[in-house]
Amino acid sequence: MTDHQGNLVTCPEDEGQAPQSEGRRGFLKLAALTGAAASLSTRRALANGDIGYHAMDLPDDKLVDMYRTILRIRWHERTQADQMLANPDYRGYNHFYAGQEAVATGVCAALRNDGPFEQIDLVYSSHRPSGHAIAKGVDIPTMVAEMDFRATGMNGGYAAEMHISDPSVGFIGADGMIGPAPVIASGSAFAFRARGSDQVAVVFAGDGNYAAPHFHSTLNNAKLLDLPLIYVCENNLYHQYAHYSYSCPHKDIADAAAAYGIPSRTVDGQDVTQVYNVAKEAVDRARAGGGPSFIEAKTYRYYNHWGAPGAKEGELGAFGYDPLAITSFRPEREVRAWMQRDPVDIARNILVDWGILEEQKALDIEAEVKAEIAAAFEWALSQPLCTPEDGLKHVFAEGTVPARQFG
Amino acid sequence: MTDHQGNLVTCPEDEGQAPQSEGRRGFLKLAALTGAAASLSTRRALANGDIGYHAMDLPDDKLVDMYRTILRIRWHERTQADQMLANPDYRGYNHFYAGQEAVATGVCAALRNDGPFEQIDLVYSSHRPSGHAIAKGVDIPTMVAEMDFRATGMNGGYAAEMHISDPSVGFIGADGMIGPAPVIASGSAFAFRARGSDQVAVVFAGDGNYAAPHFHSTLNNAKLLDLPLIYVCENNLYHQYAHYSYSCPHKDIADAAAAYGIPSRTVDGQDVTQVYNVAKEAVDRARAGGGPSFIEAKTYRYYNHWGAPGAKEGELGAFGYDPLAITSFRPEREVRAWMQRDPVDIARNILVDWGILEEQKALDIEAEVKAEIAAAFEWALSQPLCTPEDGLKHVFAEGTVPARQFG
Amino acid sequence: MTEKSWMYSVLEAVQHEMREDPALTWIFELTPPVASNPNMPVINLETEFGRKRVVNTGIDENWMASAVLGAGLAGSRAATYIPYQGALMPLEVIQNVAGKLRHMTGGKAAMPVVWVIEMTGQTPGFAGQHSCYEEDSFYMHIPGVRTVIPSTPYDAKGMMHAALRSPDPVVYLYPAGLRTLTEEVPDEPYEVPLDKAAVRIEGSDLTIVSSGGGMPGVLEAAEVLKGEGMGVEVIDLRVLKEMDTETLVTSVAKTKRLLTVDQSYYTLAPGAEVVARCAENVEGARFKRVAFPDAPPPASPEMFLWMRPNAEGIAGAARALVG
Amino acid sequence: MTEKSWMYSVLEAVQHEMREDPALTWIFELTPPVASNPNMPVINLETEFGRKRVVNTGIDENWMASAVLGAGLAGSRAATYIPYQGALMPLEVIQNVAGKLRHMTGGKAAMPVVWVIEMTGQTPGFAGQHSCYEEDSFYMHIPGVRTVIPSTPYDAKGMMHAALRSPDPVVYLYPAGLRTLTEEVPDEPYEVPLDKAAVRIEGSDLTIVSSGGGMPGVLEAAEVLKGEGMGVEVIDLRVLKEMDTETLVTSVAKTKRLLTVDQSYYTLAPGAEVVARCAENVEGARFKRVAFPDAPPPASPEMFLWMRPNAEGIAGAARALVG
Ligand SMILES: Cc1ncc(C[n+]2csc(CCOP(=O)(O)OP(=O)(O)O)c2C)c(N)n1
Ligand SMILES: Cc1ncc(C[n+]2csc(CCOP(=O)(O)OP(=O)(O)O)c2C)c(N)n1
Ligand SMILES: [Mg+2]
Ligand SMILES: [Mg+2]
Repeated sequence: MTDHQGNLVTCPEDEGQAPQSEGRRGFLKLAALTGAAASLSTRRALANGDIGYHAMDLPDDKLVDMYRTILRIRWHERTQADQMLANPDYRGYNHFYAGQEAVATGVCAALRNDGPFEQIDLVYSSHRPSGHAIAKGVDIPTMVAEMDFRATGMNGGYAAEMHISDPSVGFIGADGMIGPAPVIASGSAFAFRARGSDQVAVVFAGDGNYAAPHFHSTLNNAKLLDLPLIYVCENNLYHQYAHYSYSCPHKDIADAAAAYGIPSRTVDGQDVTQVYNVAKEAVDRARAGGGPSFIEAKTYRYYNHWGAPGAKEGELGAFGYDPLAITSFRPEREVRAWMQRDPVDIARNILVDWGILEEQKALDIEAEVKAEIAAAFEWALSQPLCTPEDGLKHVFAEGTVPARQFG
Repeated sequence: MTDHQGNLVTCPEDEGQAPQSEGRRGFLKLAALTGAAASLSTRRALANGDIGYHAMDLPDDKLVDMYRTILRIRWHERTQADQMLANPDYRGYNHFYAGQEAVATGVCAALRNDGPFEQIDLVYSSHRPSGHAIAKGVDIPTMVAEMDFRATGMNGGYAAEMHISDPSVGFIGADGMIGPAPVIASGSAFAFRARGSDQVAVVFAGDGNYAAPHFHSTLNNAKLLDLPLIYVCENNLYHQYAHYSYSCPHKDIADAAAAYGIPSRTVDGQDVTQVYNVAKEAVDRARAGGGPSFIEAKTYRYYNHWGAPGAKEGELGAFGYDPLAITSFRPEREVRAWMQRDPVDIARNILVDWGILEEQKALDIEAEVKAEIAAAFEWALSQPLCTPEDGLKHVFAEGTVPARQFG
Repeated sequence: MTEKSWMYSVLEAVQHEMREDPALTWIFELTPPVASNPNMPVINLETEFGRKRVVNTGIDENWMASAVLGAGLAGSRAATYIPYQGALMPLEVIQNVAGKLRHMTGGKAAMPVVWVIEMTGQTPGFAGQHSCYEEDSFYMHIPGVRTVIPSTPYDAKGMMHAALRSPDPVVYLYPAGLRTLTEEVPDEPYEVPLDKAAVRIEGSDLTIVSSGGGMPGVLEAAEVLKGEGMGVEVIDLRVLKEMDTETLVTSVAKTKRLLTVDQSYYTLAPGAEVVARCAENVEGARFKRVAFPDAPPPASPEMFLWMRPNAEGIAGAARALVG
Repeated sequence: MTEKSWMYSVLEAVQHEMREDPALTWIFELTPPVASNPNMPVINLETEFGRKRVVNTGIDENWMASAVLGAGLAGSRAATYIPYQGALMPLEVIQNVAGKLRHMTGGKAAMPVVWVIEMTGQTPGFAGQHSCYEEDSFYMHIPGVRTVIPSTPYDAKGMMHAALRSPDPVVYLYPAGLRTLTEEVPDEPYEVPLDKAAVRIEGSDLTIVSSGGGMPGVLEAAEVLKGEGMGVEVIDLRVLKEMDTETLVTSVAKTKRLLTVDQSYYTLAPGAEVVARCAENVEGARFKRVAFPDAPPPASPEMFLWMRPNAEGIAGAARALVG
C-alpha cells in the first residue's frame, strides 16, 4: 500500500507481501528493499500451496538475465544522454525510463518472447517506450539507429523514439498518445480469445493515462469479455508537470480497476522480483482463461519528462529536475529519496545476497553491458541517413503515393 | 438494492430506506409500493436529526404538482401514440418515456425551475427527452409542435424529438447521442463553480451510457473539481435490444460511481417520493459546495425503444414488445411485472393514502390533464410548416449561409 | 443470381469470408448481424459463428474501432459495424493510428481491418447530432486508409470481399439511405477493386461526378437530361481514397464541363477535390458544384428536402453549365 | 507597441478579457498558461485568476473540449488550450454538438466558447501519432463553428480578442511551428475580424494562397519571385470558416493563375476548396496545388523536409504555372 505521495507504507498483514522463502536461497532482504505487493482482489490465480513468490522458482540464468536487462535499459539511456550533451551531430530524443527499469523487466520476464508471431505475447508500450522495447527483446543497435533517424533503423527512420515498434519480438510498440494504446491492446486480447490462442496482451501506461476516457473502455470491455489483457500502470507520480492527484481521485490507481471486478494489485516497481511475482500471476491467470489483470507499479522517473539533443545540464529537456515555474513540480528531496531505492542496486543486491552472483561478477556484467551499448551506438551512428523519396512508401501495402510538394 | 434483473431486493437494514413517517401523514404503504433507497456512500448531506425522508416536508400543492407532471408525461405519449396509429398526416416520432415518469418528475421537483437564466438549475436530457422536458417545465404545446416539425415549434422545426431544448426553463435539452451529454453537463457545473453560483447541473442518462468512455471523464472530473453535478442514471435494464449486463459488469451502476468517491445511491424509480428524497439530498449537497452525486433509478420502459408515425400495433416502432430476433429481448413476464408498479398508480395511491387527494379528485385531475394535452395537440397540429429557406439561418449568430444545392 | 437487398449482399460476403478464415471476427453494437432475403437462407453471423467471434458490445464505438485494429495487429482479420458515426469516436483511432501505422513502422505493421461505418442523417427527420454525412470528407483526407463508398448492392458485396481480403485497413462507408436498394447480385464471391471509379453512363457534353447517397439523384437527373438530348457522362467515385484521378481527368478532358454532386456540406466535400484535380489537369474547362449548404441538416422535411441536392437541382445546374 | 512573441500576444488578449469578465474561464492541460516577454510583466493566468477559473486537468481532451461548451451553454464565456489534437477527441464534440447546436435549437443555444488547438507535427522529428495538421480541413468542413488560423503574432492577438467576444463558437488553430515568430504588437486590445482573408503582397501575375504554418515559406518564395520580376499576389486565408471567397475570386479574376500551398495532406487540404471556388467563379484560369503528399509525416528529417512544402518548391511551382 502507498500513501498519496507514493511512499510505501509497510503493512505486514498483506497477504501478497513477500514471505520468507522456504527455498534454497538464503533470504535476507535489507529493510530498504522491502516491497509490498498488496492484493486488492479476492480472486487469486495461485495453485494449492502456492504462496505467490514465483521468483523463487526462477533458474539462475533467468535471474541474471533480468539484471542484465535492467542494466541494458540504464546504459542505453546514459549513453544516449552523453550523446545529447556532447555530440553536436546526435539527433535522437528520448523520454527516459531511468528509475523505472524493474517494471518493464519484471513484467516481460513473465512473458513468452520467442517463437512465431502467432504464439508470442504482445506488448503495447503507449509511451516512454525504450525500456519496454529492450525488456521485450528488440535488437538494441537497430533501435538506437531508429532513434537517430537512420535508414537501417528498426523502423527505417519513419518512427523515431515516440513510435518505435518491432512486431517480430511481439513489441507492437508505442504510439505516444495518452489514451488509445490500452484500448487497442484489448483488441489484440480479444483476437487471442476469439481464435482460441493462449497468448496474452500487455499494455504499459502511465498514471497520466488514468484520466483518459479510454481507460474506462479498456477495463470495462476487458472485464466483460474476460480478455487476456494485462494492464500495467506505471505510476511514477507525475505526468509532465503535474502530480497525479490533479487528475486522479484514487491514491492507488489499482482501486479504479478493482471497481470493475478486475484482479488488481499494487507492487513495488523498484524491485524486479516483486514485479515478476505479480506479473507471473497475471499471465498465468490470463493464459488459463481467467481474464484481465491490473498491476499498478509504484515507481519514479529520475530525469525530466524528456531529453533532447543539444541539452544542457539543469535545463528543461536535459536531465535535472524540471525547472519551469509550474503548477506542481517535483521536490528535490522526493527525487533523492526515490534514488535511494534504485532498481539496478536492488536487483544486484538481491542476486548477490541470494548467492547467484559474486559482487565482482555483477560488476563485470555491468561492464559487458556498457561495452555492448557503446558498440550499438557506434554501429547505429555510422548507419546511412534516409533517402528522402522513401517518405512516399509504405502508405499502403503496395506502391507509393505521388509527390505533391512541388505542385 | 437490486439483483441483476433489476428486481428490488428488500434489505431492511439499509439506512436510506423509507422510514415510518413521524409527520402528519398517515403512512401505510402497500407492500407493492415499497422502494429501497440504498446509500452506497459514507458521505451524507443530512442535517442533524434529518432522516432523509424529505417528501414529508412537501406542501400539498407541490405533491399534487408532481402527480400532475407524471400524468402530463403519460398523456402526452398516449395522445401521441394515438396520432401515430391513426392520423396519416402525423409525422412526429418519439422515444417513449412511459413507465419512467417518476424519475424525471421526482428529480426536477427538487430543482429551481423558475427565474432568470443565471439562477435556475440546468437539465441535460441526453436521450428519451420528452419526459425530462415536461418535468423541467417546457411549454407542452410548442414541444408537441416541434415534434411534428412545425415552424412555431419549440425549436422552429430544426430539432425534432431527439434534440428538443428550451434554455428559458433551464432545459438545455437532448442530443440523442450516447456519451457526450454528461461531459457537457459537467462543463455547466464547472462554470457555476467558477462564477460562484449555487446553481446545479443535472444530466439524465440511460444504462447504455455507462459503457461510453465519456462516463469516466464525467465522473472523474466532477469528483476532482467538486462540481455541482447530479448524474441521474435511469437504469431501465435495456439499451435497444440488449440487456445492460452485456455492457456493464456491475449489478448496480451506482457502484461504478461510488468507486470515484462520489456519493451514489440506488433508488426505486417508480416511486416519485423516493426519487424526490434522493434528489433533494443531492441538490442540497451540490448547492452547499459538497460536489457531485450519482443517482441510479431502477426503472423500466413499457414500450419499444422508439415509436414512429404509421406504426402498427405489435410491430417494431409501435408500442408492443420488441419483436426482432435479437440477442437479448425483453421477456413478456418482465414487462408485465414492471407494469404492476406503475408510477402513475403509485403516485396516486400515495396521495390518496396520505389524505392529500380524494380518489375522485385524483381522477378529475387526470381528466383535466387529458384535456390539456388534447388541446396542445390540436394547437400544435394546426401550426404552419417550416419555410424551406429558413434552413440557411441560425448557423451563426448573424446572417445566413448560401444555398449550394442548385450549383 | 438473385435480387438482393444491400445488407443481405454485404452479409453474404462477410459470411463467406468468416467461413474461410476461422480467426476473422465481427464486432457489432446492439443490432445483431442478421439479414434475410426472399427465397434465401437467413444469415445470422452471431448464431453461426458464436459469441467469441461475433460480439455484441456496449455503446462504445471507440472500443469497437480500436478493438478491430488491435485484432488486426495481433494477426487476426477483423471487422466491425459502427451504426452511428455521430460521436465520431472511431475517427480518432482510424486517423491517428490505423492510417499512420504501416508507414510509421517502416512497413512492419499489418492491419487487415474493416470498419463499416453508417452514414445517417441524409434522410428527412434526423437532424442535429444524428446527421453525419461529413465522414466521407474526413476519411478521404487522411492517408493510409482505403476509404470506399459503394452505391449499389452489387458493389457493396464485391467491395466487402475485397475489403476483408485487403492487407490495408479499409473504411467502408455505408449511406444508410441506400438501405432500400435491391438488384441482381451473384451468389458466389467476387471482388470489386478498391481503387477504381465506375463510369455509369457515357457522354461527351458534361461529366457529373458523385458517390454514395448522391448517386440515385444523379442517375435520375441524367435520365432527364439525356431525354433533353444532353450527352451526360456519369461517374460514381466508389473510392474516395485513393481517388481514381485518371478516370476523372480523362472524362473532363473530353467533356470540358464538370459538375460535382455531394450530399454533405459544400465546403471541402469530395467534390472540392474532384474539381481541384480536374482544374489542375484540364485547361479551359468549366466547373460547378452542387452540395448540401454549409449548415447542419434541419429536422423539418420542408427545410431539409429543399436543402438536400435532388434530381431537379442537379439537372438545373447541369443545364446552366452546358447552356 | 513592443516586439512580442506569439504566445505572449495571445495571453495578453486572454488576460484582458478575463479581467473584464469575471465569469470567463480557461482550462489547460499540465502546461500552465504562463508567458514572458523581454521588458514586459510575466503573464500567469493561473496565479492571477485562481484555480477555480483557471483549471489544470488530467490528460482528457474530451473533457476539456466538452467542458467549455457546457460552460458556454450555462452562460459563461469559456476557453481552453488543447495542446495535442493528436487524439482528435475534441473534434467529436465540436463537430457534432457545438457546430450544430445554434441551428438545431432554432437559434436558442448560445456558445461563446473558444478552443485553442495546437497543430503539431509539421516540424521535423515528430512523426506518426504526433503529427496533426489535418485539423484545418476537418474543422473547415463542418458548419456552425468559426475556424481561424492566424499566422502572425499581431493577428493572433487580435483574433483572440475577437474570438473571446464572439457569440459563435470559435476553433482557433495554432500551428506550433509559428511559436518562434515575433513582431511589434500593440499593448492595447484590438480586434482582427473573424471573416477576412489578408492580402499580404499585391501583384498581377499569380495569386498564391496559403495559411497558418504555410505562410513563412510562401512569403520567402514570394520575395525570390519578386526578385525575378514576377508580380506575385499573396493571400493569407486567416479564416477557414467562413472562407472569404470574395477576396480570393477577385484576385484570381485579376491574375488568372492560382497556386495554393498547404502543409497538410494534398487530398482535401484547404487548397482544394480554394481551387474549387475559384474554378467555379473564374473562367480560363490555370491552377496548381502544392501540398504535403498523401502520406503520414515521417520522423526522419531527410524524408520529412523533402516532403514538406518549402520556399524552393513553391517558387518552382509558381514558375511552372506562370511560365
Ligand atoms: C492525448 C494526448 N494528450 C497529451 C499528450 C502529451 N503528453 C505526452 S506524455 C504526457 C504525460 C504522460 O504522463 P504519464 O502517463 O504519467 O506517463 P509518464 O510520462 O509519467 O511516463 C503528456 C501529457 C499526449 N501524448 N497525448
Ligand atoms: C454514440 C451513439 N451510439 C449509438 C446510438 C444509438 N442509440 C440510440 S439510443 C440507444 C440505446 C440507449 O440505451 P440507454 O442509454 O439504456 O437508454 P434507453 O434507451 O434505455 O432510455 C442507442 C444505442 C447513439 N444514439 N449514440
Ligand atoms: Mg507518470
Ligand atoms: Mg436503458
